[in-house]
Amino acid sequence: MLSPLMAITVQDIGITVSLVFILLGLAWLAWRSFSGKEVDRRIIFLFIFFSVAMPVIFKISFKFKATPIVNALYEKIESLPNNSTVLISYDFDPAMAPEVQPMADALSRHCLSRDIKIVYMCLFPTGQGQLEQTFSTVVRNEFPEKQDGIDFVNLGYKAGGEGVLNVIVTDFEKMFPTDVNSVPYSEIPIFDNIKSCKNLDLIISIGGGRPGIKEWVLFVGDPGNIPMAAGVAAVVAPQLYPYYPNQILGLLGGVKGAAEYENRLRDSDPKFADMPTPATTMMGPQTLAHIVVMSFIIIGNILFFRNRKRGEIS
Amino acid sequence: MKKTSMVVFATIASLFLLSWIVKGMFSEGSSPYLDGFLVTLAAFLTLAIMSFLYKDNPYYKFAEHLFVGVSAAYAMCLGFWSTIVGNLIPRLSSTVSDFFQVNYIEGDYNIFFVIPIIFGILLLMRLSPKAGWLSRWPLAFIVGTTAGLNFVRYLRSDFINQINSTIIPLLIDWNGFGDFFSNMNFSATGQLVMMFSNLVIFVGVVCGIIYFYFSKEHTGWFGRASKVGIWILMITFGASFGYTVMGRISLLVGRITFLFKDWLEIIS
Amino acid sequence: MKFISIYFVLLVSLSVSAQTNDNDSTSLLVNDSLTIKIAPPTSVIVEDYKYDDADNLQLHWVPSIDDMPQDGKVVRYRIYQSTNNGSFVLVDSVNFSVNMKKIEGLAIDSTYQFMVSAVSKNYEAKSNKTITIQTEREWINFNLASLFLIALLITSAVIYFIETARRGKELFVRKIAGLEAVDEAIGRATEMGRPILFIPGIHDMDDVQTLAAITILGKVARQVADYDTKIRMPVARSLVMTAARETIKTAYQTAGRPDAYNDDMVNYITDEQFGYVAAVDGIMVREKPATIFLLGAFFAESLILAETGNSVGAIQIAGTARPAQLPFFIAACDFTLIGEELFAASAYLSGEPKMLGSLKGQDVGKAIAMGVIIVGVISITLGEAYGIEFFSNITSSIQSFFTVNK
Amino acid sequence: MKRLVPLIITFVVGTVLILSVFIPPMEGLGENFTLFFDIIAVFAFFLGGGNLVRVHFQKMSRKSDDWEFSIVTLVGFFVMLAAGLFKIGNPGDIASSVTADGSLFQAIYRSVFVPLSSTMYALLAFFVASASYRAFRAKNREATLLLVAAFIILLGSTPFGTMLTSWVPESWSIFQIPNLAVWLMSSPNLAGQRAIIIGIGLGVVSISLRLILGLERTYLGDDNA
Repeated sequence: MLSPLMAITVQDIGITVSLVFILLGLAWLAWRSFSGKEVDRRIIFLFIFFSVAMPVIFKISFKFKATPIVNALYEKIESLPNNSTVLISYDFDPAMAPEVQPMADALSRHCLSRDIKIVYMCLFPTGQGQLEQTFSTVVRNEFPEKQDGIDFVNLGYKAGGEGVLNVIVTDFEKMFPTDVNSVPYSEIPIFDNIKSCKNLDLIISIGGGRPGIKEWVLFVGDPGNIPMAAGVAAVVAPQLYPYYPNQILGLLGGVKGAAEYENRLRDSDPKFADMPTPATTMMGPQTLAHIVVMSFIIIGNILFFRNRKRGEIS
Repeated sequence: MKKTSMVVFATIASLFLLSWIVKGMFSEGSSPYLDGFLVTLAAFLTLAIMSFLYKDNPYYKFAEHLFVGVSAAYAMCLGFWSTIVGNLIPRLSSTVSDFFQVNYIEGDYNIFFVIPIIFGILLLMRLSPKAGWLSRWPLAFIVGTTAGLNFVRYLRSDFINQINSTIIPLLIDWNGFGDFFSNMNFSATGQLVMMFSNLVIFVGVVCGIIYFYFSKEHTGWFGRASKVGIWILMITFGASFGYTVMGRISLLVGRITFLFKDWLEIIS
Repeated sequence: MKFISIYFVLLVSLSVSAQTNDNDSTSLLVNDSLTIKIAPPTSVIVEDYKYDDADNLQLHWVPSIDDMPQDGKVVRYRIYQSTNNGSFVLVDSVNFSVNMKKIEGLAIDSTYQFMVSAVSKNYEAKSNKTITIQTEREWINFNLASLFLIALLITSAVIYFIETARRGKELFVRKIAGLEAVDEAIGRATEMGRPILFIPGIHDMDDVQTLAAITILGKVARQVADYDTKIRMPVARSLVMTAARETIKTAYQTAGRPDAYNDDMVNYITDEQFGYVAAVDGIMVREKPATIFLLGAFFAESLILAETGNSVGAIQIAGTARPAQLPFFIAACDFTLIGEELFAASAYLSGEPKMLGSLKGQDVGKAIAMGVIIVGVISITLGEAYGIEFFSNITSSIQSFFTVNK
Repeated sequence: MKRLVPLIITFVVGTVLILSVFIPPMEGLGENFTLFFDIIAVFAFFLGGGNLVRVHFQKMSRKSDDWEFSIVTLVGFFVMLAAGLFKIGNPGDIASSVTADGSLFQAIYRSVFVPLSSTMYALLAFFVASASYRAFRAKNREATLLLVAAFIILLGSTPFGTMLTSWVPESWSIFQIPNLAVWLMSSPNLAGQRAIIIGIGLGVVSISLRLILGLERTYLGDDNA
């Protein structure tokens, strides 16, 4: 009897406390700015820290509906017959990981649960470290029955960026004579029918820097006419829209794109009901921080226009 | 001044030492004190970088310098194992391949793989003040490769394909004006909005290019088009701006989650 | 006899396929009543794959008449290959309703023959054998003819204009708004008696943006030398320091006051991104420059620098070609050179033929882009909305010319 | 000699790579050149490491500002290098992945590299916030347009955007903020980005051309260097 009530109360208290704190803080800031006093930058830093930290502690979260560009990738993976092969490239470093690691995990989970085989690789040296993360949390943990070399394979990192891509678009083995554990290419069952990227059913690049999705489109997707999709850090997402939908069929942009994908996946099948949804969890603090940033812009601009008006009068 | 910094140092050191011991005592696993140390170290480094927000200080400098060293070595190691051991050695020598337990790749042209080694070593000549000019050869190779690769790819993906993707109809599902006006609505998936979107894309791309067109003075109709171009660009940058804010905040959420979850274990 | 051998081949190939990764072939010919009989694919044709280095063949077939997506009788098609009249071996399988396959990784000196079978859950129906064929090598990839033509066109335009500029012909470049603000900004610093801060980004001299920044520095330094304004330039790379010192020194010499120059105007801080930012922030707060130039390659630091500059009340002129950083400059600075404007500005100021020439050559490309888009959009609109065949033809020829796939 | 050889190398390599796209029998040559490039790229990492060591030893020997911190850099560098090259603590043998779980290399990666690099970028969240309060002003029409677009995108990515405009009827649904945000991204943003991409694309094409033809030589530095 008591436990659901408790749960609701803790959440409610959390939301209330956070909102009150943020509102009071903004009010104080506005009052102080309008009375013409400098606000030290460090106070603003502290304020933004708490506005993010409180919802992290109290776990405020929201639901998200998938936008068309996210849904397109979901539908593409749904439409692939099982036994298809998808390549997921980890083109990011730990700095981008909070945004894109949830996408990589959700996509891996989606593919493996549909018996789609995955070839993993990375164009960032740090991608290999991040790949290890997905292996320990998703691949080996949730799909213990999947076998290395048959259901998935880890090719690891190669240096060269676009140079790597230019080779694998016509020949995988030339670039990757072995997988990351030194198993020769010819002994990996996944590659029985795969000679180059052109034999893949879909390529997904997860990243946000250079080399990344743009290089994939230029060096692999377009020349080889291979379906491409991407999950990217928010900073670069707007720059990739010109490639949609002809050159990239779907795009997850930033933690919001990841949250949309997680929600789409969770709603699609009860077996995903308990899956971890790190991106959705992050959207709570994200939302409050956005409100703070927007309020800052409003306060700053009101101040600006008031001062300008005064300047004109005097 | 010296004394305060000593006190600060002592406080910080003892706090993190305490954290290590507590984490070690309560964590489960085969080597609790090692795990405890690693998490404490990560937390210390996180806070050391964040201390830059207060002001530039020795802890921040320590963390930053450590980062520079570690990241250079990380890239070197991965490059060595993946490319030198993975791609180069198997094409050069079967004995060395055996040592690293990689399969030797037979091939008629393997001898040519001494070229990248020679160029690689020449590149390292840059470290020597006298033979530094030799590093221009591999540099020329790198520049030549990127230029050759980029030339065709950019032309295809960023020029030709973009033009092709912009050839879109301005009238969609068109059955004459009567039909259009009688079914007109502002639904996000409606005919009017779709047509307007295509119009914006068409006008936006053309005017945007006009803004970046430098061979004609921006006056008259050309000037007006370029004005429209700059507006479209501003909306574009606004969208970028919004997304960047979103991205940066996510990274902070990631770090704060680490501090509260993995280190302090306030949340699960 | 022949019949028996085919049967044998079939058995062998089935046992091969049982080992490979499709898991639906084990219970063949077991239970007649449950067997899902299907017709084989027909008209299997093999031909040379066009424009390759003799390593591929193209296979087409008409799907089995039982291949209907609704009932799912046909599960997949299997492709068998015989090399140099050897036995047929399973080489690949594709999903139902697929009717072609590129066979890759073949050799130029061998002969090949193929067979395609339709597979149901427990039955396999084989087509006839194809003709025996060899691969062919083509020397030019005609699929990419339009890509080649466009490349040639733009290449010649760039080279032509560079040559024209070299011969001393004046090439027109439009006025760029940010550049006009430069004079005003320097004037302001002179009036206020406060220094000018010039920040050339954090990349080295191998970045075109840094080069452009140094070119613009040349102009700024000329005026600074004329008005005797103070200039401060912290840099993040030692090569940039050398180049910048050279540039400012030359400017002072041209202005006839070489003695007024000293090396301390430009100083190297550190290569480290945030270390550099911290130091520049410090300079801004301490010296309160009247004018700040932020030109070159900027990354995450763009916003920190622009914000601090704004808070000390400086006029800021910014410019970068990095789209992700432009929003911060536009919102926080007074004038911003957007993307290519930075290069145009430096070409305009330097008057170097290679820069002016390429700018012109690129403009030719832009003119082509605009022209094709306008004609294409009008023709596709009229063609689709009113079904006018003339316009549909124009559209399809433009689209086929601008479709470049391998 | 100092200039001619590099110019010839650039010309040959660049031309071969362009031609290998159009001439199928040259594909293999193009691939091999790219593979060479990838291997040289690793030497560039070695060069980066070597440079780092040189610069920081110089700093220490000259006792320049903050030279003590150079020790930190060098210790970090050599420890990580040893951990990676000798696969210290790696549960597998010499053939196993360098980033295998349990190795010292991966441990340093997780508890030193990851926190440092991700916190570095997380700092930007603070600066974005303070800049939005102190610097992002609607100074002119352009900046106003930019801020309004940014505002809609930000609002559209929060549930408040949905709440604020959920009363808008379906036949006017484009004016619901989430839909408006999606529309902004996929129409004006797409158009603007495409114009930029076409411009930059042409820029890359022309600079590549200049490099291959040897018209652009700045990257070679000056003759005395």
